[in-house]
Amino acid sequence: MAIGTPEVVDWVRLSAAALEDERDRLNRLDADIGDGDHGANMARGFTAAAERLAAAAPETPAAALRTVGMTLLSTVGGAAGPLYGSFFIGLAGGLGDAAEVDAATWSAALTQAVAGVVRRGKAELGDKTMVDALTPAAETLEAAAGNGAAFGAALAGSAAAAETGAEATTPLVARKGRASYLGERSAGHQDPGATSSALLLRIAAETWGARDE
Amino acid sequence: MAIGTPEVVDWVRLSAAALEDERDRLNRLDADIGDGDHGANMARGFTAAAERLAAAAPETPAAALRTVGMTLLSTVGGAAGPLYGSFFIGLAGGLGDAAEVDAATWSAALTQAVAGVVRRGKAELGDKTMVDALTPAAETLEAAAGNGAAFGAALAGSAAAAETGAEATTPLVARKGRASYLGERSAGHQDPGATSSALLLRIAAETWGARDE
Amino acid sequence: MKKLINDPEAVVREALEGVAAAHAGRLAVHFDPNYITRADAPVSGKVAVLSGGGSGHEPLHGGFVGPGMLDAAVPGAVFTSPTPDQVLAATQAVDSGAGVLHIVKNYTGDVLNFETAAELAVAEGVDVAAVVIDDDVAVKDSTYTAGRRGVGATVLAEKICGAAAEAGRPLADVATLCRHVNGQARSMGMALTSCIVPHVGTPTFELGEDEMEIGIGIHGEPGRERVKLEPADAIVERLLGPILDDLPFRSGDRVLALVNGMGGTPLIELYIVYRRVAQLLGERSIAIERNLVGNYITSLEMAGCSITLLKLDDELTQLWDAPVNTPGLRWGA
Amino acid sequence: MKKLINDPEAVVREALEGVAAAHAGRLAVHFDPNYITRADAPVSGKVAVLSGGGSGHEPLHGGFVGPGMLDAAVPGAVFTSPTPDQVLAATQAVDSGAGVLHIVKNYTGDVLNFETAAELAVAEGVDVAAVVIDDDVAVKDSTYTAGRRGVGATVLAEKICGAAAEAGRPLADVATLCRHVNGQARSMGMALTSCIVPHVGTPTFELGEDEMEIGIGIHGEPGRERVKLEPADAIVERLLGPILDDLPFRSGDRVLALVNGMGGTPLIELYIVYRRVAQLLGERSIAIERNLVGNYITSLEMAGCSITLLKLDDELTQLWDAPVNTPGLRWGA
Ligand SMILES: Nc1ncnc2c1ncn2[C@@H]1O[C@H](COP(=O)(O)OP(=O)(O)O)[C@@H](O)[C@H]1O
Ligand SMILES: Nc1ncnc2c1ncn2[C@@H]1O[C@H](COP(=O)(O)OP(=O)(O)O)[C@@H](O)[C@H]1O
Ligand SMILES: [Mg+2]
Ligand SMILES: [Mg+2]
Ligand SMILES: [Mg+2]
Ligand SMILES: [Mg+2]
Repeated sequence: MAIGTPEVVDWVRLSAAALEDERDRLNRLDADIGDGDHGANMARGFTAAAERLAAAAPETPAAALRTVGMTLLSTVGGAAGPLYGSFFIGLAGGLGDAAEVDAATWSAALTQAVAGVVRRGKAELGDKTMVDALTPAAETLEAAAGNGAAFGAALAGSAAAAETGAEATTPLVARKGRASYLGERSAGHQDPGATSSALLLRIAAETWGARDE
Repeated sequence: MAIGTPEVVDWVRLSAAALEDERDRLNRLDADIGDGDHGANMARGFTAAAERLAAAAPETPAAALRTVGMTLLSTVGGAAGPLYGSFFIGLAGGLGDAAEVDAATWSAALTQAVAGVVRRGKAELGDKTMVDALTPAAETLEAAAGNGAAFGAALAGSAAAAETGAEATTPLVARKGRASYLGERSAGHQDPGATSSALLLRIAAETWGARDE
Repeated sequence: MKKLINDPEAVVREALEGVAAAHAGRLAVHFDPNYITRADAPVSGKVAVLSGGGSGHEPLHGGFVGPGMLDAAVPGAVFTSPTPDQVLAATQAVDSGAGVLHIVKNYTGDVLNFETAAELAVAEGVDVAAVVIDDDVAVKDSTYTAGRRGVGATVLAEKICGAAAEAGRPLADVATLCRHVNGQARSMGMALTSCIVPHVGTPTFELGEDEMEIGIGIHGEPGRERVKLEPADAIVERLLGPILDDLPFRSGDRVLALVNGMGGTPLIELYIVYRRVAQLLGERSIAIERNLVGNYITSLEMAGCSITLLKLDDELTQLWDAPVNTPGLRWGA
Repeated sequence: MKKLINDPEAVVREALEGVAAAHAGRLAVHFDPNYITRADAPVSGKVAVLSGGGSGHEPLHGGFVGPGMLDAAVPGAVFTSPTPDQVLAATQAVDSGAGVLHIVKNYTGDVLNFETAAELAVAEGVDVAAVVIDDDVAVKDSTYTAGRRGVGATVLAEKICGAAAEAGRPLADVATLCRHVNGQARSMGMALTSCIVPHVGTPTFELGEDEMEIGIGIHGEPGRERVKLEPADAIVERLLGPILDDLPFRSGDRVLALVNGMGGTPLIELYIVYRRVAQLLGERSIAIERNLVGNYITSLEMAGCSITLLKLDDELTQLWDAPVNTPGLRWGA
């Protein structure tokens, strides 16, 4: 499999479409324990990022991902904007000037990206945030890459881990972000940011995994 | 029949009670074409006037009526306050220092009182105001007194004329007061001030007429 | 009814107690009869400017008491004009011998109560001049009716006459100026929602979720017409058209534009309204030399807005710019 | 949804256009990225004070730009923090070389976006200090959570830091002062009704006709508890109790009391609230030396109020009294 710049652009484009589809569901999740805008924020940001990538073709995967990060930073606002901004800028940093992405480089990039989110947001595992989806995803990918798994399979495992992590936020009491103002009242609802993170990783697995057959 | 100060006080006391009973109806009439406070305004004013008369017994009918006028002036507010204030001060002026009231003195006083209302409010007959009840009442009383009718019967005729006048305001388009802002939309509603005027004159006929048997 | 009140009958009294507590030192609040004066009233040698009317329009009038604007405000019950004894007492309290201007909004109740008070004050030896404000173009004008209501121009007249009085101008002169302001000003308002009079407890009128009332008064009196909800830009056109046509305002005129909130409308919306006012006047080459955007003459919690235009000349502009120091309007001090 | 708007997506932009039209000469409004600065920015040699956050809280922050208060305000979408590129551009626009203070309300989004902007600004050679305001006692404080929200103290910090900057104090000093103001201020709010975010179109929360929400945030975030409607006096006790206990405020303290409307509450009600605040503080021998009653940090058309107390000392009082000349707060100028 060869994941190059066009495949990265595909990922962002298909993520934008998926986020537009899921806009209302994410808004509703956020309305339960936040301010109801997470779907709108994400859809706006990714649509802008996809448009920017379509307009100016970047040279490397990292350049594409940096453009996404900068676009999210300047279009999303709220908590998710700087966090997903850090995430994509972290991915770009992890990939350096590589022309192609494989399981090992992507695993390293993902680990670096998640570290960037944690550095920025200071959330720990179990705080009921996107970190609860991203951290297990990065760990699963790292293990799979270490075991020499195929990239497609590794991505699928990573996406599944993110989904499990997102679902596991439901019973938690939020300790970071807007949901934390609710205290105990935040328990019983799935975190919207963890949900959108799992969605992004699922799209990556689907988009890039197909190439891997 | 002898209508002296106690009977004047009775009139005011019973009017206050009747206005409290009719508060909501008058408010509703005023809500249709004004601001919905005429019942509250009148009840507040007459209750205050009755209390003041109960507290300090005035010497003459005119003194009692002047107290009523001054009390209405300082407690009713709105359009009705100064108009009914003028009305009662006019009644007092018309009676002078007479110790007793008969059909002739009352007719003269009523005519003077209505003139005071017209001077203050500048409404003409047919403008859809209290003048539409008061003017026919004064005219009917004057005719009856001129014909030597018994005071009780004269009062009853005057009250009936006021009621007819009040009812006749319904189709009119208001040209004075708050209802005039409605223009054509004011037609089809009975004027609250004309209604309260008719009520006051009805109570006078009932209170004093009973004495006249 | 959802309100931050205790007893519906005590709203005015308790709010006045709040005003007294908040502005002690600047304002003196007198109870029974109720009125508010400048703490330093009467100001020696100065004509006093007094206004009043029903409560529920705050900051009008009490919030405009202070140097450069009103010497006294006389609050009635909610939406009910004050009584003559209140107006008389306030008039006497602020008269320094130079006389008192009564600025009266054109509602029968206000006019009659102020008239009565003025007669009593004159009998007590106070020089009183009264000017009636009637700037609301939503109401057809006619000498056979009660005429137009007084709305937004009241705020402008209070400011400008307050400045003239502060400058030492005599009573007749300040009264003439007040009539001039009224003559050069036109207003019109609209409502998205009704207000609720506290002692009534239910909305004064019912509007559908997709309806608005155009040409509304400041007491929830019905307006010119009830129409379907429209975008802000279209609403501005509905209000501004009759205003411009009435005076009329013409190309080359200089104006003061007041975009006023009815009490329940957030500031962000008033700026959207102002944006369109500025665009439309710009298209007509009418220059907005001064403006005011905010809640100045309100109807309790009613959502909606009104627009007032005052044609300016150098004298009016200069008086508008003069220092004013009140809780509701302040600059240069 | 009944609002004086055109397009829900254009609310912020059109309101900014209205601000630009209304305050040309005093304020400069920049679009794409959106921010507002003093017309005369950067002011040579002066520390610049900048704040920002989601729109819908007007007059906060844009209405507080001007001499003696903010040099710049950065408005995000309604209830959404601005993005780093906006904050960066505004920071660079107002920096005279003396550095820029960022006053940030404690919401994760605001904190993260301002942090990112500050890093970028520092990389561009601008000296930036950021202070996070977190005065809302309705939220339990903890180092393990996002902590308390920033509410009414923001207005006070902007005024006081603006005065200090105007007086020529250096950045570190103004930042320390800002932290001091935040440390000495406590707030709590309540809502009678929900607000409606324009692009959502439905109320953020549903409250029964006989219910109110205590401890609400300024974005319609749920509060501490939902209880039955009560008289204003009881509501004041519910808000003031936690505020007083938290600092705590004690007998003999001098305070500034801010009674703030949420946007849809008429002024007459805010004075009824202030009345009770004054009574309760009087009973505890806490002296209200300064006060502010009105709509200063709002939540669109939400009905309700918040109370903020700031413990004063001579320095804070003097800085509070210093001249300020902004659309939303003005005195001495
Ligand atoms: N400190 C944090 N660290 C990591 N993620 C966070 C943090 N705070 C919030 N989030 C994530 O952001 C999501 C909310 O994003 P969004 O609704 O777009 O922003 P806002 O809360 O400003 O409206 C939450 O569901 C959570 O997953
Ligand atoms: N100019 C006037 N002359 C005579 N009566 C008038 C005039 N204006 C109003 N009224 C009477 O006053 C009544 C309204 O009184 P009220 O509701 O108490 O005062 P307001 O209109 O100030 O609320 C009207 O129904 C009408 O009969
Ligand atoms: Mg959100
Ligand atoms: Mg009435
Ligand atoms: Mg009335
Ligand atoms: Mg948000």
